[in-house]
Amino acid sequence: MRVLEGRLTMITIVDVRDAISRIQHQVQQTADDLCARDGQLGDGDLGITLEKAFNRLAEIGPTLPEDLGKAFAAAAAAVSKVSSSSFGTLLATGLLAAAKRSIGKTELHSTAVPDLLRAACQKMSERGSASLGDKTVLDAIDAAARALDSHPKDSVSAVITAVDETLSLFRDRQCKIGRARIFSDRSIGLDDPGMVAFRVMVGALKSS
Amino acid sequence: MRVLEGRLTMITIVDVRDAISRIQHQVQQTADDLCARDGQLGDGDLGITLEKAFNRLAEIGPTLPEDLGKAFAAAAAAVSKVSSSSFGTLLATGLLAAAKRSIGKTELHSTAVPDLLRAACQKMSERGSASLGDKTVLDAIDAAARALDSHPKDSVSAVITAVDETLSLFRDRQCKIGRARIFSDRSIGLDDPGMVAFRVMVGALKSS
Amino acid sequence: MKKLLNDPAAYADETLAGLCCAHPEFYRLSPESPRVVVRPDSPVQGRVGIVTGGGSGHLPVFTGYVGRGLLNACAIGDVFASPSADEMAIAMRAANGGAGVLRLYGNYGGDIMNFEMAGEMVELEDITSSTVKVADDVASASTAERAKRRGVAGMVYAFKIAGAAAEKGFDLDKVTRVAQKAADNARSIGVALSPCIVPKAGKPTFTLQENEMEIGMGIHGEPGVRRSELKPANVVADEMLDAILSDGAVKGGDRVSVLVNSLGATPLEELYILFARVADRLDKLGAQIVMPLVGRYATSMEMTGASLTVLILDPELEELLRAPAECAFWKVG
Amino acid sequence: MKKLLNDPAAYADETLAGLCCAHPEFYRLSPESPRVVVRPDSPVQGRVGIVTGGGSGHLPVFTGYVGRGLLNACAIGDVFASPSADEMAIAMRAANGGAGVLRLYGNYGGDIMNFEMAGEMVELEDITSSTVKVADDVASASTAERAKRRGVAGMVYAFKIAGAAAEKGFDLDKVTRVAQKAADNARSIGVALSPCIVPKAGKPTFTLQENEMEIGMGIHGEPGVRRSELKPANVVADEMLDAILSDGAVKGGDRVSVLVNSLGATPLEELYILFARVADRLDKLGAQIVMPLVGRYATSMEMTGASLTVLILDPELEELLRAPAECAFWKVG
Ligand SMILES: Nc1ncnc2c1ncn2[C@@H]1O[C@H](COP(=O)(O)OP(=O)(O)O)[C@@H](O)[C@H]1O
Ligand SMILES: Nc1ncnc2c1ncn2[C@@H]1O[C@H](COP(=O)(O)OP(=O)(O)O)[C@@H](O)[C@H]1O
Ligand SMILES: [Mg+2]
Ligand SMILES: [Mg+2]
Ligand SMILES: [Mg+2]
Ligand SMILES: [Mg+2]
Repeated sequence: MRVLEGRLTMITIVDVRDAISRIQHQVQQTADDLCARDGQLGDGDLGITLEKAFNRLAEIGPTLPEDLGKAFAAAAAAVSKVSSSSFGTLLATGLLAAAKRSIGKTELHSTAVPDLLRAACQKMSERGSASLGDKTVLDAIDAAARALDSHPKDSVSAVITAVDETLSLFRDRQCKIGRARIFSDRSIGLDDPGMVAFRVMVGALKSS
Repeated sequence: MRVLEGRLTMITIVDVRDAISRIQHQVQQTADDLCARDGQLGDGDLGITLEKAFNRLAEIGPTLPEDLGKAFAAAAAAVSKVSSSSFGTLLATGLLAAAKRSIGKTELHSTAVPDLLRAACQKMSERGSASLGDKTVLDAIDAAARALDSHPKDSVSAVITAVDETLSLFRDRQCKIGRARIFSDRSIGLDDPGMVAFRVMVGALKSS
Repeated sequence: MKKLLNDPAAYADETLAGLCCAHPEFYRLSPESPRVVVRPDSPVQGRVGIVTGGGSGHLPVFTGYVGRGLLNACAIGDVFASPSADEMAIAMRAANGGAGVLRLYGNYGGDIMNFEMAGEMVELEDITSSTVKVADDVASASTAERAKRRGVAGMVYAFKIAGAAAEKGFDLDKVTRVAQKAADNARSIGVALSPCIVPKAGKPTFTLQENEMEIGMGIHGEPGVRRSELKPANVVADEMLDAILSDGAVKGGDRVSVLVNSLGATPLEELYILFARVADRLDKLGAQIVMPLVGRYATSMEMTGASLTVLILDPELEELLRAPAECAFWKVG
Repeated sequence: MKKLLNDPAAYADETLAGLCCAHPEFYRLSPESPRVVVRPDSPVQGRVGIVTGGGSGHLPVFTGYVGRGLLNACAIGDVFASPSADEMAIAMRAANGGAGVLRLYGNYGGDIMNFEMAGEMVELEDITSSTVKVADDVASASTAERAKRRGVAGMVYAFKIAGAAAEKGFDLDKVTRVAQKAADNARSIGVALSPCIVPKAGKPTFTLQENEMEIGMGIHGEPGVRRSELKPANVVADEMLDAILSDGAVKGGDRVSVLVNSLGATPLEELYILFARVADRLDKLGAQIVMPLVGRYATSMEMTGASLTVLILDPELEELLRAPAECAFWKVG
């Protein structure tokens, strides 16, 4: 992907649309796996949630306005319409946080991405009453932001490595939040499905 | 038993009390078997019904009045109080029919017994909307009445033989009435539990 | 299928005690029997009394429908067993306000024998009574043999209509007539998916395979008309409605009430799925649904399944159906 | 445990369509979403609106309690799943009569996130709102961590009391305050005997052995506090009541309401057996039971089991509890 690979550049709505369609494509391949992972700890709908969210985003992609703030807000509204499961609502929450920081801008410098991720992560943490360290998607997002800080040039690969490390780091810990909390013992040894979902999303951004 | 064996005689309340206590005794031995038989075709309560009825009758036995009509009526009321299953209600119905024919009498000639049985059988048939031939206790009572007509002197033995023959006669037929009707196919090869109950009652009257 | 109870032998008594303790405004135990439940204001002098009776295990049927504009008194037997004639007579006495008593109950052998016996008992005390037996289960006998049918959920309509008639001050003949008309105009059929446990027996009343259902099964597990694999709700609704309509046609312009009833475990969600289909079908026939009932009105404890009742109305029945009534389980008006 | 349905994916939609078709006097589907049910007379200008939301599969909770003196609107998710923020926002708009909207719902992560998001959405449209989360399940967290508890059957009391407060014309602050008081004063605990099937999953939510029960199990099968052999009803009632009383003592002279609730399959008969014991125990404590509720008020489809809720009253709560209210499943006054 042009934006996040090997060079610092400006992000526009074209890049957002491209990212959406890449992720939508990848999510279709992995939905079953995500459902199965979620099924071991929760209600097994995570793959469906992502599919619904990105199918809808792909639908509205061409209509997204150039103003990135408005585009992220429209994306947030679209996601919150088709999904009510935690991951979908958190995704919408994160998009809304990013929207607030981007309003009026048609371009974003790629070095601004870590800040957007942190803003999203912050708002998602408030919404879901989860903290970093609770073994949720938040830990993966935070790791991604930190990787981008230190590797602004080789960004996608750095993010992928960082998320993979985070998955390993948390694998043997207990889930402390969400549906998985009630099976917290069972969650030891299993990856948090939300982190895996985030890994799928960033993986989709790497040029094949 | 004095009354029904080997001679024609007068029946008084003493004989009725004696009959009650003999039957009560016998019913206690056979209640489980009767329940099991009823359980194959119905709700499995026939033994309990008989136990409750005759325990109650045995309790009030000493207080039964000399007037046989009043005594039978009191017995009917007692049975209808402790039992609501078909057999109990029919027993009460039969006793009430016998009561109507005996009112004002303190003695009954043993040759009047077949008529009492027929009157009871008639009223029971009306109450339960069953006919002779439907494979119910009615067929056993009717057979008993006929046996007494032809063997007024060796009455108990004759009745026992007649009831046993009736059981054999109906064994391979279908029950046409009551709870057993709905399992009428299953009833082929099985004795009607109500007939068996009557067999237990008359069996108890034979001197040991 | 597991049960919350103390002593299986005390199931009916403890249930009734709890019922009367929870709702003293509706239910009072007779001082003469713990198996007879009476409306606190019964008998109402000069009004026809309505009594019913039957086995435990069908709440709100039977005793739940004791209430204003409904029944005056009810005799209750053990689970799925008739009450005794003696208890029925106590209920009849408690319902007698001098204008006669209607015995209104389901068409079951044991109940009939005992209610007839009870009638003979109270006759001696100068209580006039009449009888209407509800025989609404179209699965249990052919149209030609209607009178042999079992009484199922349709009796709820008969209770409501007879109760309203008594409340209006109709005389015994008239109350009996409208109750009989309600009973005649009600047709029901059930489908069972899984059985219940009679406490004293401790084992299921019947068995069905994991993917089986039985159309027409009786509320005590009496055999139905057809066992098949479990079908989609719309097909089940159609099969039930077709059985009812082929027994008594509903025409365009008819006004009907419909009861979609759970046998116990089947949840409201599924009743509404069934209802939607039935309403759609009746709508296509041009019939108008009046005061539909969806819920647990006549159950078999924790049995899984549902029944459908269609009551064909005329102006008289509709007015009585809509008249105010109140018990712990059903309030109208 | 078998289900009468058509397409598992359509379970919630078909249920809601049937519900609104059966009871148009109480429930209307929003023109904007088949997952939002609105009272036909809502919004009432100048009155506080009450909205709730939550998963399907709990009827009458949630949407069944839309009605006069109860809720204005409800957003409904798939079985056991939160509705979307979008649907909640639609419900909030439909409830808004200009005097603000109370979001009154059970304490579940998904519902919280979506209701907060919905609140942010409608804030932009100048709709003021407040939140009360019902967290009454004493089995789900210790007294010290009350706020983490799940919301179960106690929410029925909160709906009733908040609805009565809105109906009386209280302002948003006051409605919120009494709703919070009702939520704080309600304590519940459940016992599960057998699971239910979520249609899309097609398999039971949990497994219990034939002779096992689990005290404190959640309404979606969340783990409870203790699994043991099935005990007599009185022991079960005692264990539930003890858990509640040890969290919030009931003293002589207290007035309380009590809800003995079936999780679905457990029949009324058994609820009354439990009620009799609870009533006896509270009586011995010298507490007075007011307006007891026994029935299926908050279910998990065909789950077997029961829950007990005790609501400690004060004069304000008692008056609001007794105020008239009407929906298809509950009529007061
Ligand atoms: N409160 C929360 N805060 C942060 N992340 C959460 C929270 N709840 C769930 N998640 C994340 O979402 C993932 C599950 O998403 P999803 O399947 O949509 O949840 P559910 O179906 O239980 O609502 C979890 O693996 C976790 O990463
Ligand atoms: N309607 C009837 N007419 C005559 N006899 C009947 C009738 N119904 C039942 N019986 C007799 O009673 C016996 C069953 O008695 P019981 O167990 O008391 O019946 P239930 O428990 O089904 O009411 C049957 O075997 C039959 O002999
Ligand atoms: Mg999930
Ligand atoms: Mg989910
Ligand atoms: Mg029997
Ligand atoms: Mg019986």
